[in-house]
Amino acid sequence: MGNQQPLVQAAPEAGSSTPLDRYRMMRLSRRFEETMEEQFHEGQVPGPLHLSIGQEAVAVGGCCHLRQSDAILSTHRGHHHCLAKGAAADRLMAELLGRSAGYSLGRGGSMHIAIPEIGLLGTNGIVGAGLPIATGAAYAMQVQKSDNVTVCFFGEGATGTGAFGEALNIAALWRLPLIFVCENNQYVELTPQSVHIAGDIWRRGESFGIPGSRVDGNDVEAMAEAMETAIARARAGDGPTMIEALTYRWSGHFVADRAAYRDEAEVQEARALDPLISARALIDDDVADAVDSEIEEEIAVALAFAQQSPLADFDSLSIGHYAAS
Amino acid sequence: MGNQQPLVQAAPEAGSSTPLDRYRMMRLSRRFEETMEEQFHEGQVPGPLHLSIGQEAVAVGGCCHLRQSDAILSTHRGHHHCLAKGAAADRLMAELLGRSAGYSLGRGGSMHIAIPEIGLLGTNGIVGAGLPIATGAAYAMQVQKSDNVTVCFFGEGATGTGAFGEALNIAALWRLPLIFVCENNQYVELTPQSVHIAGDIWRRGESFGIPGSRVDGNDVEAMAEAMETAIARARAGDGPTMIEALTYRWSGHFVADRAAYRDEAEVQEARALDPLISARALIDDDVADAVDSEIEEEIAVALAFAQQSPLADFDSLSIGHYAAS
Amino acid sequence: MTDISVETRPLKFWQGVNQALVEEMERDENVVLVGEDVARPGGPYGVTRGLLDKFGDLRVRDTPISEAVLVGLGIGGAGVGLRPVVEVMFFDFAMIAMDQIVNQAAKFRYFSGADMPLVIRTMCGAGGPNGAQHSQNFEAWYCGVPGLKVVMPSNALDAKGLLKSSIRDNDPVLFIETLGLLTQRRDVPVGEDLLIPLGVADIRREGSDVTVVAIGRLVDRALEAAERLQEEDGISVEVIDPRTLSPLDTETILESVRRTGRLVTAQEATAPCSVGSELVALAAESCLSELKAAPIRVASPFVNVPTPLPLAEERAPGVEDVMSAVRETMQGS
Amino acid sequence: MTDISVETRPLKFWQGVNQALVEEMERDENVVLVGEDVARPGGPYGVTRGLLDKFGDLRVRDTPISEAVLVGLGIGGAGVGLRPVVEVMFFDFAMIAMDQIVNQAAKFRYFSGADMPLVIRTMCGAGGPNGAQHSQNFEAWYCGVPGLKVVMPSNALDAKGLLKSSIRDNDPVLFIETLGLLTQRRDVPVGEDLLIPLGVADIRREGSDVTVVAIGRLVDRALEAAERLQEEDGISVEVIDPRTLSPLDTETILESVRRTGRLVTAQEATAPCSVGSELVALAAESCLSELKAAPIRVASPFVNVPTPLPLAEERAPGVEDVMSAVRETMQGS
Ligand SMILES: Cc1ncc(C[n+]2csc(CCOP(=O)(O)OP(=O)(O)O)c2C)c(N)n1
Ligand SMILES: Cc1ncc(C[n+]2csc(CCOP(=O)(O)OP(=O)(O)O)c2C)c(N)n1
Ligand SMILES: [Mg+2]
Ligand SMILES: [Mg+2]
Repeated sequence: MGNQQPLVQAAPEAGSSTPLDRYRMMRLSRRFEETMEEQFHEGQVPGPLHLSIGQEAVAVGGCCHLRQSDAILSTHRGHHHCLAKGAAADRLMAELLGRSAGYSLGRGGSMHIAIPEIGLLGTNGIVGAGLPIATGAAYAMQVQKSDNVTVCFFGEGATGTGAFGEALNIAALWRLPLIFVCENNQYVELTPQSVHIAGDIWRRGESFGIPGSRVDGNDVEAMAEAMETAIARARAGDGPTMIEALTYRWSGHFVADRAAYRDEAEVQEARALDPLISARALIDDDVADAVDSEIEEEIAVALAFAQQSPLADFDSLSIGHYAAS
Repeated sequence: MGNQQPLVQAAPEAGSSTPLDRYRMMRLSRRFEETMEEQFHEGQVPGPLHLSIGQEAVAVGGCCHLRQSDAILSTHRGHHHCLAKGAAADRLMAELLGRSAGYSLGRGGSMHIAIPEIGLLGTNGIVGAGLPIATGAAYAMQVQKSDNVTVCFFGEGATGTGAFGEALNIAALWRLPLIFVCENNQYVELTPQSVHIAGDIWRRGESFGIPGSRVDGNDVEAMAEAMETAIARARAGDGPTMIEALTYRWSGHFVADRAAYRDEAEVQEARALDPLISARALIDDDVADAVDSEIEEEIAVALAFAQQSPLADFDSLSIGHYAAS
Repeated sequence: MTDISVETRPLKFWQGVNQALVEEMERDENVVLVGEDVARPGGPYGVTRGLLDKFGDLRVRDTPISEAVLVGLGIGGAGVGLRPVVEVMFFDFAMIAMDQIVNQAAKFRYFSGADMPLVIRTMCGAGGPNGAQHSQNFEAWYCGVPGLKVVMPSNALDAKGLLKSSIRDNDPVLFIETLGLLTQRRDVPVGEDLLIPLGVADIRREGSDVTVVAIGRLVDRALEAAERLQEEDGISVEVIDPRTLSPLDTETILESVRRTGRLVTAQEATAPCSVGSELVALAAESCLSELKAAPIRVASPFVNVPTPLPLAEERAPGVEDVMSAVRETMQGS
Repeated sequence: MTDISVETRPLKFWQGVNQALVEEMERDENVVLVGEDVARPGGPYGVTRGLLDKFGDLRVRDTPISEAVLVGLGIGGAGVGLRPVVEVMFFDFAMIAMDQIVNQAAKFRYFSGADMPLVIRTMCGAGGPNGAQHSQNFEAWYCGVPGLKVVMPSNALDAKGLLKSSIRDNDPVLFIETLGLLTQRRDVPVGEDLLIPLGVADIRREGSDVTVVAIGRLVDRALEAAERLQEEDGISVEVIDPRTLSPLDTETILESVRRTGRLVTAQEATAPCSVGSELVALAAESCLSELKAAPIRVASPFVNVPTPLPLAEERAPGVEDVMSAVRETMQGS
């Protein structure tokens, strides 16, 4: 389970992240998901698969300045967050492939990853459900008088949930070390964000006294910088920050959704803003090439690891509902 | 039940309210509640009693420009809203005294009054629960292509609930004919509002594009004016408005709460701003005196009516869970 | 047992729901449909396709992800004269709106004496690879709530006829669809205003040895089990589908149990405090002396629903589980 | 039966809760308490008085009216090392946080393998004139949720001992206090680290003719009924309090039912799909042939809780109701 040692530690050292580290992590995330997409089409992924391809900069910029003891909350679309916070690619793959070496023994799949020992308090099948939990983690950090922080990632769709407003109010009231990162990928399941959201998300915290900004979520450096400020503010005890990161969901809502409800031109335009291109532009080409091949190797190893692990079986269903007594 | 004919119709004609009507209604509400308080201390009120004494201007200014076909949602502290929307004082009293002539046959008490035929969709025992229902009423008015409007009253404590943010978003998104009236009486049960609220309530709608304002909730004319603008906006199809009405809860949270957690000086200061004084100042003294005695008479009649009605009995508990088939 | 002598046509479960909505929305302009992805996308599983085009975007409306307000739209709407149908995408999400369902909708008539013609449609069960937060069966929770009706169709015909009745009903109805049944087929009469009354159980198969009371997805499985038990063991199984779980048609059910003397219940939910518990308790209280064997609850094991579909299907009770329970009651005394 | 040979002192139920909190917060600085009105006011009913002064306003914290985040404070807090106690003022309000309880807290270990040492305290029942939205008994809902423990003390001693154990437990515990019991008294040993294990039923009174399984407020009533039945009818009643409703100590309960051959259940909740249903179903499934009479569920009628206290009290089952159920089982065969 989650308390075993990760087998491949893919995350860079927290706090000392460089553009190279960031590119590396984005590339890992991209290739991880492309590989999972292939596996899905080969019938090897026994659950839903919500890809974050095109959104890597939000997760990587969002986590690159975090420590392991900082916490994050993720969503149904969270592979990139998991990896960026230090989840092992091989065990994550195993989970998505329904294998017993997965973080939830292959029973949980991609929406149910929680690895508290690296500060990942959960992806989530329930939209908005991470917000209350993030508030709790940030509260605990305050009680513990540590200077750890919590980052809550959520989609723009989640801003429609009640939990969002509740969390904003308490976070502001208690000056919690909590950073709200709204990953606005323009779509909420099968409808555009205009069906869901009135006004400006980045301003949602204003009336509570929470500073907010809108960031280019395809620019990992911009994202990292906005986070650096927010994290410093939180560590100093100055309270929460709201960041709306604008990005785009390249894929359908989940792998099997062909997203016929949107213009192909729109998609092509967004793809031209591939966050990996700008991230790669900051490092030497040959260094980047080397990283790319390392990642191919890592992915291959991780996939082999996952595939070798046995499929979750019926007996495993009864494991882990209660503490062993 | 609610579909019987009201016996004493205390509400002024909707839409044509004058300062005199408003004073009259405020006075009725005040005397209604003082009478209920007495009855409580005589052991005649078999339920909780949350008084709105000192807050009458919010309800009366909030409802005086409404039609019967407009809807309101009220709270656990809602006698003034009920009366201002046209509830019959006698049946309301009967309900509070647990009598079978009450709106819920004496079984519901003060937190469970709903009289859809006058547009009162409910007081409520659940803080914040009126907000979703108000959204629904406003949506229905839009579907029906009427120019009716919905007014949702709620305490400042309710702004901490998830329902609040959900309702703001949908109301703005759909341009619903919905007026949010936050009745800020400075206390939330047993703690001051500072324990509950970050920032400014009147600005909560801003980022959604909902105009907001803060109004002197002890000034019934100011309240009525702010409502007039908001109602006109809503009737014209221009969407929701947020009004924060500042007032003060003279009593404890409920009658038996002596509110030892607050300064007596603060209470005295607030009482000096009695909304009935300024409302009375707008009309001739002898007219006001006449109104006062009429109200005494009405209250006496209503009380006699309520007291003559038999106490709710055990058999009545099984009435009204399902439609008669 | 539904006697069908008119012309019929095979219909899928989702089509039954869709037709019921179309027919009732055509019949009464106060009927509206709100929910996440119900309009433009035509439903996350396509159940509401075509409705937006037919009825326009005021009466068929996509909402934000705001489950509490979603149900509130129905309550407030009903309060001022609509007959709203609210779709809560998955039954699990209804938890987020539970105060609105239990404390508001269900109590409105008790407080006011007024109608609350609201239907809350939702989708339950482990019929897709959706995992522990999207596959649960919480019908029992709502059966303990006075003022609420709980309807759970097991097939296309009932889906259509019960939904039409639910929409015309003046009480709030929680209408539970089952993901694993969306493509279930059953013959449905053509050109008829199909109304199946709420509160009336359906004896889907007559039998004399054992009464199987099955709900939702387990009804077809129980029917198959009954056929096989007849063939393989010569056991005559009566299969009853309560269809409405609250109020429950105890009369029909208990009459059958008295006749057969044996009871098996079958459901997808876990056992503790479930509809199966209630049925067994009713039988034990009301006709203990007529019981020839200990009743048996067939239910999912008390573990979370796993994401991989094969495992989820293994977790849900199947035909074999019903068969062995029936065989066991035939041995018991 | 709790054998007390040490020095004891009478304690009220609320004091039991209060002492448990104080002792555990003194013992472990990771224990925190959050909730509406728990700190400055010391609880809406004074249960948590004195804690703020002892432990400061970070560890004892008044929250806004935000039930979902309230439970989330506990989950997230436990996720980073605290052992939070979260107070949801009334059981009815827990509905608003139900997704957090059922879909998040209860499933955390299944997803992660990690501990989730969270206690959610709440207050149930029709013990005050609070009406239909503040008086409900929803314990059964949570008993169907794998991963969650459900504890419901019936007296001061158990309130203290079970709460202390719940706080030290590494699974999420829903700890249900009963408004009508706040001033209930029972002798509690002095100067002892009182820990009552979860999952173990308490045989409060031994008897040989009928087993009464009572929960919450009905335990004292069942005990009184037992005394009177002994005196008036010479009937020997065994009274069992499960104390933990999930996981249920079926062994102790069924052993007793087998011994007496008769079962009466007693609870404040309405009957459908309740803990009483579960108990009767378990008995019918497991020991039908040993039952000498039909089991009976004593429960509140299926109607809303009225606001006037006398009516609310009339609605809740009393000593007489338990007595007549027991007498009925003695007649049945
Ligand atoms: C409470 C709840 N309601 C509805 C859903 C169904 N659902 C799953 S993902 C999703 C859209 C979420 O959109 P967004 O927050 O923008 O995230 P994205 O998918 O774009 O990453 C919806 C409606 C859910 N999982 N939980
Ligand atoms: C969801 C919910 N949580 C908690 C309560 C308990 N409660 C009743 S009234 C109240 C305070 C409400 O404060 P506010 O909204 O300011 O209204 P006021 O009492 O001042 O009129 C609380 C916490 C409740 N009734 N419902
Ligand atoms: Mg999105
Ligand atoms: Mg207030």
